Amino acid sequence: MTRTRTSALVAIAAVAAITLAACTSAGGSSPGAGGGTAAGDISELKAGVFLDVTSWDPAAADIGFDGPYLSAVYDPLVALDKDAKPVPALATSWEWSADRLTLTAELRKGVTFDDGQKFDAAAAVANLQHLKTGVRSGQAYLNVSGFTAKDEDTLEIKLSKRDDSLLYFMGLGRSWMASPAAIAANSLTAGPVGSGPYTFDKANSAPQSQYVFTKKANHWDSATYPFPTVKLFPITDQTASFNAMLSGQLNVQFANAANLPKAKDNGWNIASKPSSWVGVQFADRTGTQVKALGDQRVRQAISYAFDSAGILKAVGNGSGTATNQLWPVDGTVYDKSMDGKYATNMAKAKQLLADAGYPGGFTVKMPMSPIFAAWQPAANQTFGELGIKVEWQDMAMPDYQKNAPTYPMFLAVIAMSGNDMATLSDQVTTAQWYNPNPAVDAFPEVKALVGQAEQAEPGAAQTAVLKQLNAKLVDLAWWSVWYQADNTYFSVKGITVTPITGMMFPTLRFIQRG
Amino acid sequence: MTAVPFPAALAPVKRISLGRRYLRRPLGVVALALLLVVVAAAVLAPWLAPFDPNHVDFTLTHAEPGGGHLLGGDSAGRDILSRLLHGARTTLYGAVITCVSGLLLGVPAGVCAGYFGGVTDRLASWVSDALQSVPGMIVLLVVAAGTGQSFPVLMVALGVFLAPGYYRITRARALAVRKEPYIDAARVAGVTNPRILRTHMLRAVYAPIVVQTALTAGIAIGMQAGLQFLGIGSASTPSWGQMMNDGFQNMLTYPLILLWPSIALGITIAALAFIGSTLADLISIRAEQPSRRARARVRQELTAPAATELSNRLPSGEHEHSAEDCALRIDNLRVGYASPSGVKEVVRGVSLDAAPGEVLGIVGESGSGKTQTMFAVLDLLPSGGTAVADGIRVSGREVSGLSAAERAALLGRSIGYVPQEPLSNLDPCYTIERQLVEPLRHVHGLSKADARQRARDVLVRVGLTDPDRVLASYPHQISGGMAQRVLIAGAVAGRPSLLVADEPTTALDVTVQAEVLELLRELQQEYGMTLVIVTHNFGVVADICDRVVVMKDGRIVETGRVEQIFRHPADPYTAELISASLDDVAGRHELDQAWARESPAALDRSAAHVGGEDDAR
Amino acid sequence: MLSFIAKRLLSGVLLLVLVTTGTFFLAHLAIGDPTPGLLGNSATPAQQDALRAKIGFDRPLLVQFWDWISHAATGDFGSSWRNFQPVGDQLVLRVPVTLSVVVFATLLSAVIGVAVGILCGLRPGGVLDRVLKLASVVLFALPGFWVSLVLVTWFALDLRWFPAIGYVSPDQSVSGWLESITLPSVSLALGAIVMVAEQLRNGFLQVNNQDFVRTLRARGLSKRRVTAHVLRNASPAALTVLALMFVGLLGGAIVVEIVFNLPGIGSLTQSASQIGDIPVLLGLTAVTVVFVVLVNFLLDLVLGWVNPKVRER
Amino acid sequence: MNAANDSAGTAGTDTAPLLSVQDLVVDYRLARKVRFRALKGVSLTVGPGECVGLVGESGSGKSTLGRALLGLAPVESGRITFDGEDITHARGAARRRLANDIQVVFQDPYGSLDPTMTVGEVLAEPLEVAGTTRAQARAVVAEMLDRVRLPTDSVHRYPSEFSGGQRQRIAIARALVRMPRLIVCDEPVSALDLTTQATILDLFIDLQRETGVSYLFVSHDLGVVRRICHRVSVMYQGEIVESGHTRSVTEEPAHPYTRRLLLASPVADPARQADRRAAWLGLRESA
Repeated sequence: MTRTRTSALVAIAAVAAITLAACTSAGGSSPGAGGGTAAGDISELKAGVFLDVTSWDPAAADIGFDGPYLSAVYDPLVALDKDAKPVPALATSWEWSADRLTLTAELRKGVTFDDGQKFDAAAAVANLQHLKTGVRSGQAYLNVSGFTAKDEDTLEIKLSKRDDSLLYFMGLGRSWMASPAAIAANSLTAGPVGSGPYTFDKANSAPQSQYVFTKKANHWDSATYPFPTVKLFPITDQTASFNAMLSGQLNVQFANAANLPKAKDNGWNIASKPSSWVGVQFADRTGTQVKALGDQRVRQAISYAFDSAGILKAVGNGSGTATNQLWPVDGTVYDKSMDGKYATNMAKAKQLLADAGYPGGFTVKMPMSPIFAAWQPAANQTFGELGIKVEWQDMAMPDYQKNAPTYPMFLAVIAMSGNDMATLSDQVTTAQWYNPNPAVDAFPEVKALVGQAEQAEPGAAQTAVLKQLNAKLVDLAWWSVWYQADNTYFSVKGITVTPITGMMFPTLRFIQRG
Repeated sequence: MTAVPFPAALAPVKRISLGRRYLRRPLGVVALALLLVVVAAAVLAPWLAPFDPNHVDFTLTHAEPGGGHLLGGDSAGRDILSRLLHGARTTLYGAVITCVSGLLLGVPAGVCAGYFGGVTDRLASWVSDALQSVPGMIVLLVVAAGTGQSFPVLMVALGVFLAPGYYRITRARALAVRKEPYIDAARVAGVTNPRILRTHMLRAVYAPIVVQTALTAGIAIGMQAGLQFLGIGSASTPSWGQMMNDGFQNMLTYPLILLWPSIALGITIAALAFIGSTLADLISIRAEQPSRRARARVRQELTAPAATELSNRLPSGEHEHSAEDCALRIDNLRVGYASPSGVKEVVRGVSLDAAPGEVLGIVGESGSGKTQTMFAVLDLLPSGGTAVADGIRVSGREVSGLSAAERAALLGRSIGYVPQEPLSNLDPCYTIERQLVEPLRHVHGLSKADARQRARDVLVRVGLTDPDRVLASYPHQISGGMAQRVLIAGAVAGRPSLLVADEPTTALDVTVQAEVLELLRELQQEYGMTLVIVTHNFGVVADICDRVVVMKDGRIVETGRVEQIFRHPADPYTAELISASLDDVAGRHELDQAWARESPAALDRSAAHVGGEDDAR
Repeated sequence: MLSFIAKRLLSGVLLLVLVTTGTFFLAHLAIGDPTPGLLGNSATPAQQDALRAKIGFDRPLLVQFWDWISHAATGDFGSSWRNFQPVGDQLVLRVPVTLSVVVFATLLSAVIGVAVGILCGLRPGGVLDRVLKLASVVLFALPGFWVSLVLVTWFALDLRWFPAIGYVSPDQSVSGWLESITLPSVSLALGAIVMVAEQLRNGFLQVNNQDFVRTLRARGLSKRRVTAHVLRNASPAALTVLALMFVGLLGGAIVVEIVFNLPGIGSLTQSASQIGDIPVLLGLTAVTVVFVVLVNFLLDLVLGWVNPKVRER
Repeated sequence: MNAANDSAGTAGTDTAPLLSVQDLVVDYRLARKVRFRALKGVSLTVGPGECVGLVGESGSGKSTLGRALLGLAPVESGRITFDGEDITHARGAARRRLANDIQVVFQDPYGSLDPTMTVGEVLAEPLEVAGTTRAQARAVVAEMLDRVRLPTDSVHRYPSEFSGGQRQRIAIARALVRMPRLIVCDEPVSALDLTTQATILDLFIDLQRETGVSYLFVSHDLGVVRRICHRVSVMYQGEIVESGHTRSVTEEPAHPYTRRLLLASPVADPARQADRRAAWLGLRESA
């Protein structure tokens, strides 16, 4: 059940380190109200993306920052709307079977790929098979047993196991349709061959520096893409990116919230949305490595000890929402009333630790990498006050990812999902590098609720179960979440960005004039 | 002995006074003081720092300076001053590790390569070059990734990459010292190689290594900050690079956070650089130039001597001819150099003259000022030298008041110059042809073809049998005797009326010396030149000169016709000099005989005994 | 001459082989299993196995090494472990960027450094000379990214003379190319300029004290002509520094490439080392060493041309 | 006092020669395959207490011979015997043992003393490596300084504080501290002023009389050689062209090269020099 976007941790963590601060004006854009500096040239979109496109082959691409690049040249079968709900794209409609193991989709007619190949059900099957076998994309289709072209415009997807987040992942960036000929020729790494709204202007592009796209005259979804020209610039360094924004080389930017005051001075639009949770991950909830962590009271004590709001304000620069949950704070599962449960209380924390039989605390080893250095002082200090002595083990970033799961607990900045069932699988039930021992079986109440949620009718019923589960997990101190950090985007007057939780950088349909 | 006793580039270093001399440089003292402050801050950080550098106080996030936090708070809510102090520890610790590992690798390798030469040298140099070609950043990043960000390991790795700097400088120095006779002397004295390396070689490279260490430390600190800036290195200990990275992210909003560590880093590196450059000045890696003020002081002192020394300030020497008849006439010439202890006067009131067609010898021991007198005539004193004279006339024309350019215009036209060392006086980078033709074309305005023809003719005239080969040669391809002929050719090619020759035969073998003297005599007679020849050899004087000027300690002790000087030297010093030339003194046999007569007992001693036995055979 | 070239080439090839071999084993030793870094946060062991098989990481190290080196010998550096593009293709894109900046910086430091060096050498102790001495220390002390930032703020943000970021390739627009590499080159060159100037100035003074200069002047040659002689004799030190500079800049362009967001080999080095993309790292190493060898070879030729004595060794 | 020339290479003494060189060949490697034969089979002896001169122009191989004796030049073939022992290829410990018997004084008074060492350290070094105690060394150093007529307090000063002549005295003292039986003197006075030259030569003679040491005295100056040497060998292009008693060689040279050499050196007397020049010119014409 693991099929999340595979935005490399490098990216997330680097973003996290950089977006120590983000803006407070959570949720959506602040539409242009006049004033500030000139709106700049908005006849073309010039967006600063944090990372370069990983690959033009959708099967080898990442979701994190590849969205804007791929959405320019490929059409997806399924897209997402601003609430991360799947909406039609090349698939015009779809229907689940009663057992939710078969998905039947009608496909758009009259779409051709740039190389002249026709888009039809056969092409879709070829694409999906390619995606299922893809090293990175395959995760989205783990529960899919097969694809069939029912007729020229009808596609059938058979599942081996019910999967309520399949369409979400397809919409997130796992259903880009490429020319079947190019897939067969294995030539996509050299350059995209899709049916998307823009043509890749290879002549004017400089790979790894700037990508230029020109709008097609007659794309079926032309209205969604207002810019005649799109230029995407991969810029990892946030100061460089901000300089480019200041100098007018960009009009949309993946932003560092530390620059927020300047952005406001310039009268730019500012958009932000929760993107990752920050806190302590307990890899050893059952106490096999460190017995203490198997005790609910110890985990609760840690949650009580941390001044989440303080860390968010100081380290996170207030860019996010202090909470102890990891379903997005703007979603339906999130329960604001529960946020008070672990209000900072060191006395209580110490009491809980003593009750659990550790009045003098204990010693634990934790990994540390420069990326997480920003949180380390606060963490070290809090653990110290609580009586837990941490021995930090310094390591480089890739090693952190490799080794962190072998430690009983570690500091984590982990990307979130915009889909509630995806959150369940990614964060709770399946083994991930950041969640090496889900240990759901060791907690019968959790296991029961998970089962219920996976069986429940999508919609209100499922949400209700998830809410219960959420409450249970918070009570168990499954994690010690400090806050949900926002991703922030600056855009000049006249351009608005709608961020999507789950996408590090939204696809082009979420960047509009206005 | 060479004739220039003045601040040449390689004055021997007095180790004992290096520190004291350093303290006389204000800039160096300030830099050293700053570095000491940084070191003290680092050492005393735990006591000096007002707060725990890692203590987080959320109210302190991005705080302005004030309220007990002198420099404010960083973006994580920690006291910047405390972090700065503790960061100095990290920074210096890293620099020390880097320098030590660079030293340990580079210096022994450099010393051995320079001392043993051959395969050792080739191998070590290849490794050093290879190290310099390795993309260090890639390796450092890989090492950083692989060693779990271990700071000491990273700094050692950095030291490895900086080791070639040490290697190059020690090898060059060791190579130079290896050729010094004192190393051979030590080997002959039975000193083992390890001991020679340990004592003589290490002592010789000591000073440049100190300079190199100051620079390396600066580079190491900069690179260290750069690596930390890129996010490499331990997160749990405060460091300036990290602080700068933090500041960099918040640069536009909270510029102070970037400012503090930048200042600390900048001051530390600048202090090291200034210490290095001051030390380099002191051991003459960088030749210091006398300032304009110092030169003015010399001039003033030369023209207006202190009253107490007036007796010593009268001109010495005499004029033989009337001023108008002279090819060269010097009136009360003084030459001085600025030195730390005041003005050093090397020519103290010299007057002399030479008639057209006359050969004048200026003779004296080293340090007598004879060469300086000639340089003053040519207006080509070494830098820092200042000449003052009541008058200098060349071909009857007063030139001492002329501008530098007008004086320079005399050279090559009215005055020719033959130097002492033949090989060091030819430009090693150009062919002989180029060096002979260039003045003919650009000073005498000959066409290219004419100039070449004239150069060839002159070479034939100075006795070179294969002029075309010589013209095509580079200086290192011809012998010393040939080079001296080339130089004479160059001096007379412009047909000057006055030829100044500075010890023209000293560096030559006696057989060649005789040839060159013969050549000079012939040319002088053929062209009717006035020849002024500077020498310490009375044999040369006797051979070629009409008149002689004897100099001692910057003054003329005697002037006269050659015959008169040799027969009846008026000054005892002249007599001493003449008698010191071993022409007519007793040989060893006479000496031993005399000694045996004086102390017959000595005959039993082995030394005389051997001599005697030889005689007996 | 031919044997000289052959010898240098042989030594260069040996160096190339040794350094890349060293980097290969160092990187493998240091990075270990690269799949977690490459695949990101949610790969299953099966997917990791798949990737390991795809990149051939499941084979013994020596087999991998032989595979790499035998392919590299034919100019095939394999494919990136991250995006499976041929490393050669990436290098072809990246190298010109870094090379543009570094060569331009080297040219700048050569031209300006030589000019300043000569002026200082002609008037030692003069105003310019003292400024140079101070500047050499100050620029030495300034962190590289600091200089870059100041340049960006002045010339890109305030004056808008140059772009703040990015690289324009010369076949798109030559003027755009020049504009895009000016600021990065200048920030790299500043330190190099003073180094070259300082070296030349010191060499100049040293040569100026040599006997043959006096002799040249005694022949009546003009100051300009004598200076030409001095310069030629003093140039080897400056040229050597320039070559070293080039090598240093080639490896040290990372910070500048980050600040100006240039898609050069420096930023590639950083990202590849972070995710453990060993083929890319090896390709980068090889290409850097090749350039270093070439530059040193060129330096030897030039030094031989400048000073004939060197030629005969 | 008869001028009986002994043939080159055989000592004319009843006692065995202290040093004997037979058919010595030395090659220098200039480049990979280019060799330069600096000595082409040279033979020579030095008796105890004797001073043998080696005179020639630069490149004649005279210094190379001295260096070969000291183990500083590569011997291709031939034999060097010291006190009956073959030392041609003595290396390492054997060579270091020889330091007791053979010492050297070089030409350059500036380069031959380590500028970073005090005079005391310079003089004590050969003793220290021989295992002498510090106190003994101090006594010997003081005695040697006295012998070369330098003040005892010189030990604390650096070579740079001394004049050329004084430094040469220090170098001589260093050669003497181990009480060697032979000192190779490589142009020891040619870098000195004339007046200093004379006093240093006298010092050499006095020291020889006092200690009985032998000298192999390398020089380009026939005047110097005449002053100090009992016998002399004239070298030309790697070969000895003439050997004999100093007096006979300098007054009745047999070999034309020796004659040329003699006449080429100018004498400090205008009238006599004019005659010599005429003679030299005649020799040149006839050549």
